[in-house]
Amino acid sequence: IGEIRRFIRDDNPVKVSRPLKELAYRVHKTQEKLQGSLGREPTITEIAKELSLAPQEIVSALEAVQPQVSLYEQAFPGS
Amino acid sequence: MGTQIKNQIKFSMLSVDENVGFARTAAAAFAAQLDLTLTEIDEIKVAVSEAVSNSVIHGYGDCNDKQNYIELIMNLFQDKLEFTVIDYGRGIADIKEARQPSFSSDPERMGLGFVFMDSFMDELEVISELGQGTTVRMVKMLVPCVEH
Amino acid sequence: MGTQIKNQIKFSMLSVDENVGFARTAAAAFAAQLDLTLTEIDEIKVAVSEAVSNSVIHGYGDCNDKQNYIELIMNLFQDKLEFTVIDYGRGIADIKEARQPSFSSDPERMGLGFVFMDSFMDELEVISELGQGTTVRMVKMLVPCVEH
Ligand SMILES: Nc1ncnc2c1ncn2[C@@H]1O[C@H](COP(=O)(O)OP(=O)(O)O)[C@@H](O)[C@H]1O
Ligand SMILES: Nc1ncnc2c1ncn2[C@@H]1O[C@H](COP(=O)(O)OP(=O)(O)O)[C@@H](O)[C@H]1O
Ligand SMILES: [Mg+2]
Ligand SMILES: [Mg+2]
Repeated sequence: IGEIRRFIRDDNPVKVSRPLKELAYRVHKTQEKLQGSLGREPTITEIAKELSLAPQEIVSALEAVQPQVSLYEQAFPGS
Repeated sequence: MGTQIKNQIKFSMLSVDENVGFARTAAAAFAAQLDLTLTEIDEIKVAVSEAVSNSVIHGYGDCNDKQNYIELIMNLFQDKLEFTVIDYGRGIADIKEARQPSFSSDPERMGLGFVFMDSFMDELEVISELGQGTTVRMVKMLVPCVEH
Repeated sequence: MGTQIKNQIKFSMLSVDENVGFARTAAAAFAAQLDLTLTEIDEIKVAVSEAVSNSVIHGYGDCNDKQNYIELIMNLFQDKLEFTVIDYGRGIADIKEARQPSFSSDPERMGLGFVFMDSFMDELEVISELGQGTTVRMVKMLVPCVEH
């Protein structure tokens, strides 16, 4: 199985498991950076390309750290 | 050409709390095939999970029969994304009233679900019949690539 | 008790490349309701996406009819997670041969899909009939909580 793991890693860096929290953090950092350079909100494809990831991996990372905020907090942040 | 389906995924899931989160991820994962911003994807996630949680909470509410199913149909057309959430639960007596901001049949709740769906999506259609169930269809229009 | 379904999500998706990634995310999202390690979730993602990509590539292969559907059924039982991938494509002539490491009907491919499914999951069942389609059922056993 070690053999197989290595194969997966070599073959496709997208599949390497990273701590999702760190990945979600990098997604947000990249979003901010691109926002600055593009002067508009980047798309998920642009963020994915910048991080050499598949858009699906970005979805997974953001979902994994999705805080269980109530809708009230989402609607009225800071209140 | 705008009416030709480019991709379709249909789900049927048990009406349990866990699947609200699942539907949210599924909607985001489906939307990720398009060149949307994270904000747009977030809006879709919220709208779809509000509709699914309404089916779990209000549609099947007190029936603790675990065999209640909710359907989620996701369609991609040339110019839009369409999400349809269907339950076969108790239905809505007065749809117009239900869609009012702050209206909830449950005093503990905020009554903002339909408001979110309405403001985050470009189209919202609610069809319901008492005792038969509810269908919520939501559309997000896609901006042509040239604008990016 | 082990045979009682605790959660179920069934879906049907068009056989297009984009949906391999979608199925992978969906499998991970379904598994996320359990207290699994990232490695275990990765293994499930790889196994499910290998099965779905086989259906897209080999099952429906050259038929460029976009109306080919693949079904994915995800079941949660007390003691296991079960994923079943179904296509109605060309089928496999010799299942035993197909499951051999490095066997591929396509010289360009690695022939490791079934090896991954086999080693990452605790059970793998392949049912297929030529011209009728293929069903791949995979089970991941859940370690009882006390062991965590
Ligand atoms: N699927 C449904 N089945 C039955 N009733 C529903 C459904 N969805 C919404 N409703 C009704 O519409 C009302 C408003 O819904 P919503 O705006 O989401 O607010 P909330 O969920 O906070 O009550 C609900 O309180 C409920 O009475
Ligand atoms: N769903 C399917 N329909 C038809 N043939 C299949 C299917 N899945 C697998 N096969 C056959 O089994 C072989 C081995 O599959 P796999 O181990 O995944 O290797 P690979 O996909 O790299 O060829 C394939 O080359 C193909 O001939
Ligand atoms: Mg609601
Ligand atoms: Mg394969």
